[in-house]
Amino acid sequence: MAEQRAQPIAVDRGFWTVTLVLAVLAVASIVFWILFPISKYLPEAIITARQVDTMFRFMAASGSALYVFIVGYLIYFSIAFRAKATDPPDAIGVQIHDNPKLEFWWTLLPAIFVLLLSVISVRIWYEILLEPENGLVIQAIGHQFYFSFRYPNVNGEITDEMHLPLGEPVTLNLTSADVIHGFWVPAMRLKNDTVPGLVTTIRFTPQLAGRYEIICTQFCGVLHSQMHKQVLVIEDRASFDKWYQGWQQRNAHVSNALPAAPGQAISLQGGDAAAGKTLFAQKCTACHKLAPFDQRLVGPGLQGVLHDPAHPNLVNGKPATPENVAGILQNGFTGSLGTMPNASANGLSSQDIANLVAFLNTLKL
Amino acid sequence: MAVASLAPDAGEVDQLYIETRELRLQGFLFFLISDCVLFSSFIFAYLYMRNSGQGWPPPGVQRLDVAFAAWNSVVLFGSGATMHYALENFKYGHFMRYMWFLLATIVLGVMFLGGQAYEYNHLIFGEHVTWAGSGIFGASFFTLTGMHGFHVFIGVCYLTVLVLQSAAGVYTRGKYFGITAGTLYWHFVDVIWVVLFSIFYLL
Amino acid sequence: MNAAIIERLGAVIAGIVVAVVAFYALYKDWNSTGVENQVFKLMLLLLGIGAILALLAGLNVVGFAPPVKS
Amino acid sequence: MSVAAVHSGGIADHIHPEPQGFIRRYVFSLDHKIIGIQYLVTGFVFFMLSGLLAETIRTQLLNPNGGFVSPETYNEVYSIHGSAMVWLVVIPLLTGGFGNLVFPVQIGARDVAFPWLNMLSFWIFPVSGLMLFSSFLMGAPTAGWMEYPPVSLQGQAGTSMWAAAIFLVGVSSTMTGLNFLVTILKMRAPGMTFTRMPLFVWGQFATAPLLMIATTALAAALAALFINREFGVPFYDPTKGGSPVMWQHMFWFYSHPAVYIMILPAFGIISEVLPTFARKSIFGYKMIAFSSAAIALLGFMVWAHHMFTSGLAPFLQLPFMILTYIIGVPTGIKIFSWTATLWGGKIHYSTAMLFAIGFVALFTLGGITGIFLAAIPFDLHVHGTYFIVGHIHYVLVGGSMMGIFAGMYYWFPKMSGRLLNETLGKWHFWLFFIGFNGTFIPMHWLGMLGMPREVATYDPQFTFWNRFETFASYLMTFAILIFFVNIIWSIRYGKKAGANPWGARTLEWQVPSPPHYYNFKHVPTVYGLPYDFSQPLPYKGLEEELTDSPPAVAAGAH
Repeated sequence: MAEQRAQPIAVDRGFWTVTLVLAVLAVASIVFWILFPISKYLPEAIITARQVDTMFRFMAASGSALYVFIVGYLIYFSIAFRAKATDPPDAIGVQIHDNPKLEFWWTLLPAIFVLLLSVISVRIWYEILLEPENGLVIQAIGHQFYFSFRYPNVNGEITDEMHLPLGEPVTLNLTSADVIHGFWVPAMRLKNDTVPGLVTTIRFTPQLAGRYEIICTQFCGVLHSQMHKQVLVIEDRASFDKWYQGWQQRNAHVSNALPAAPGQAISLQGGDAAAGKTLFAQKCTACHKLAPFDQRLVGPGLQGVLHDPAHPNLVNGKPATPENVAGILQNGFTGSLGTMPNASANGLSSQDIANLVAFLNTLKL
Repeated sequence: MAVASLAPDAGEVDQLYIETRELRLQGFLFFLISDCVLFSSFIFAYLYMRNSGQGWPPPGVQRLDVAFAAWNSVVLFGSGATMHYALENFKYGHFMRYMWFLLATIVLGVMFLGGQAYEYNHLIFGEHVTWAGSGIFGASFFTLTGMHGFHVFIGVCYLTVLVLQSAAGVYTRGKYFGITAGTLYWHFVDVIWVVLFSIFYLL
Repeated sequence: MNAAIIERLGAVIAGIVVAVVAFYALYKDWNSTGVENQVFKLMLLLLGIGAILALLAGLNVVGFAPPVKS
Repeated sequence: MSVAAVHSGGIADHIHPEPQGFIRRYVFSLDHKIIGIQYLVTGFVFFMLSGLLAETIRTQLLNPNGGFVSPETYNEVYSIHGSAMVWLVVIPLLTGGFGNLVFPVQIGARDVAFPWLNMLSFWIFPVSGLMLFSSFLMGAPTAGWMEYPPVSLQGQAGTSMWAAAIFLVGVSSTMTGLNFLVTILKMRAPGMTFTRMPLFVWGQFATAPLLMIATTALAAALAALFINREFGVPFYDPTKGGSPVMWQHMFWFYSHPAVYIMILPAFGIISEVLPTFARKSIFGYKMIAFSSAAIALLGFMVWAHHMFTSGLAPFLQLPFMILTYIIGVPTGIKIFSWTATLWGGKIHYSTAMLFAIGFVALFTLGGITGIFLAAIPFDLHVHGTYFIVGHIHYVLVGGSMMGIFAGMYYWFPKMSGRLLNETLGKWHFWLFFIGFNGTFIPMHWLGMLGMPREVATYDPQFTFWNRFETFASYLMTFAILIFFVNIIWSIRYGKKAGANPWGARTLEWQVPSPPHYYNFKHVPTVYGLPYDFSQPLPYKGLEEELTDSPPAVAAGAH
């Protein structure tokens, strides 16, 4: 190609004019994000929600200022340096390979910004983490496809909405009975997954009364999109207490034992066969008949399961002993017939398992 | 006849072979790296599960007895040493010694596989530890050692092919990348076993 | 004399042999060049370490030995 | 053997005869250019199928209660849409497709290092694609492209098929990465040092190790998922001691680098297109090249930023947040350099250039929202919402797909000998650009206001914007139809291109379109960077390429 080095282009007045315009636009966008009334669209229901919004304002303001400059220059250069009809067809641009000074600054400034951003986000994150630990301790449990709640001194799980008193710190322990769910309250800007076999904790203090959505954000099965619940933050302490005591009375006779976790040691001592019989009618008869082995519903008939010479082994191949039956009740089993849910899915505590095994042991062929 | 083929090439530098060998060597090393990542992922999975939750070994599983595994490991490590000397002897033109070392490697490899089969037999039927039925212990132990055993099996097949090819005179003193690759692979399989032996039996 | 002791004895004796051979080979190869030889050296080193581990396991220094049955 | 010994030249002097017969030439071809075109054709077929799935998703979301398909089908549709777009469209198009097609010529090689392996990698890809789509027949996976257990353990039979298909396509990627890496390391033309490689080659060079290493980790995760589902081995099953969070670690250890697999080659394409049409040297060559390597390296250290809500210990999350911020720096350097490249140019607005500029604008937005998501306090709010959906589409459609379109308009003449129609191309660009922004911008505020992702039905308060998005997405689909019409029309009737229609300066444009089977009659010697338009071309030994003379070295029998 011919030697046709074009003259270097000076940073001219057009450039500075455009820079000025972009600077004005960038400032305008920063002001926009500072003034934008986020809480008008989504209430800030807890104290730290405001911090998250501040974080967002900061990032949105700096991000849009940066974006204004990049896209602004992109458009300006695209127009100013387009090949014109008057240019010869083989005209070339100014061959600038690099500019160490410029490159140094546009590496250093983002690096400094990253440092600043790190400091800000760590600070705000610690404010979220360091919410007070004392206060109301609630456990939220994800199920397919609803959330339920355990309150101190209330037996069993509350499957209605979650109520919280205004201004009192809350420690929310999240776990799941089946698959991973996401526990998200948009108005609180808080979320954590409910993971089976794991307890994760979030803490917050409600600062605004109202009714807010709890939404599942982690795909959990076919009805995931309908997995909603509500949380009601109540300003009036008396009406919260009323609701709380109402549940205490309503659930007074519900068993409060936690389901047996996998791996937890289970004592079969003191199994109550009579209680096991009641429990069997509640929990097992959907899939199992009290009839000989070959009378199936979903699973086999369980009459004489521990005393059947024709079937000395259980479905998992282990000998039919009380301990192994308890193992299946505790851990469940998946085989060709389908899935026998485990204790946490069936809501069986270790005492329940002992009772059931005692009951099954009484059944003779 | 096979010995005759070990005579050096007729003085000429075969540029094409040199460059092709370079490519293959590089490619083979990269293959080993990605295979190593495969093992590392499962090892990570094992260590992660081991450290999350219920303590180790999980309820209902005995710790593994090291006695037989130590012997079996030494068998495999010994095969690494014989393979090393197989390659060395080939490089210096001692064809028959090379063949004997190669055969010894294969025998040791097969012995290791037999030992693994014995170990599996003992675990599954003696102690009722199975792949699917013994929780995360069975899952990680049988998956990792099974994967390794499969690699050893492939290696034994490869070395057998090497024996046949060498007998047919495929490799010469100037061109023996197949043997180098076999040695690399076999060493790799050995070294993976060092790690697996340590994390399953010693840790 | 039960099987476990024979296995351990085998592991110790063979472990010594393999470790010595591996480190001797490493020593002989120390100055070799080329990518594959660097890899070989690394592998021989690990091999020697593995043999020593197996040897220590045979000596009951590391690893687990169940209480002798019967 | 004896032929090779006669002339003691190496691979560069070793020309294989072009195989005759349709099957050997175009089906089971060993030629990297044909394999590249095969990847492109297959990838675009899968792109059309995934696009149909995308429109099913958007049509379902016209109404808050859905109603277009059942929730079960909807879940299957978006899962396969995501999986197919990632593994069957973007990754194969950018690595197998453009990578194969262009970079061996750009480094002055006659072929990739292992042509047979290359052919094998390609043929695994359509097979695994068919497997993935066939999972619809047995009940497709429903848990999204991430398939988190335990819900994926409950999934239908097709979930195992999904795992097998992705495993296979992963094997194909791994082999491609290995092949490319060896090719770039060992087969560059004389004088083609690392700092003289075109930036597209740098993109592939940074991508190849990611393909090779990260994909293997995914293979392990998928194998474990398959084993867990089919044989009940409890890797991920929490009721038997397994850990569902472990899947997330293994999956994201692959899938975060995968994000860079999907964008680094596109960066490379943009870095080729911008200087060519601005008639100007790329600004800051070294910084762009090295920042690719830096991004690839950092990409391995940030996977847990996808797991801020999964219950990790806070002190473990902190480094992942800060490292993710740091990735913004090399990415920013690239964006600034591209913008500066336009300064003082003589910009010609071909469609490829429009897509390249559009890429910079859209990808920057995706990058900025990526920094938002790295901030843990904000991520705790928007994780798992439509904000993420918006972000990922800005990066992967506004980024990778725009890069792919730019590459198609740029290199189509090289593969076919004909130019794509520019009028249709400009319609394609503008409709796509408008439709794209209309589809994905509202997702950001929808997510912030409370719309979770992967939902078949949604809160009626979001109806307006969802309808808006759906109609915009129809516009985008229409634009893509124009693109396909353009390709089919131009293969037949397009303007003849000649060797170098764009006046570009990298090596692939100095040989005929399409190039010979053996790429170069003589392998050229390289003297410098290709990008300075004021200098003569930095190659020697190319004089005969555009003449009719036969290659100097007789075809060797082999």
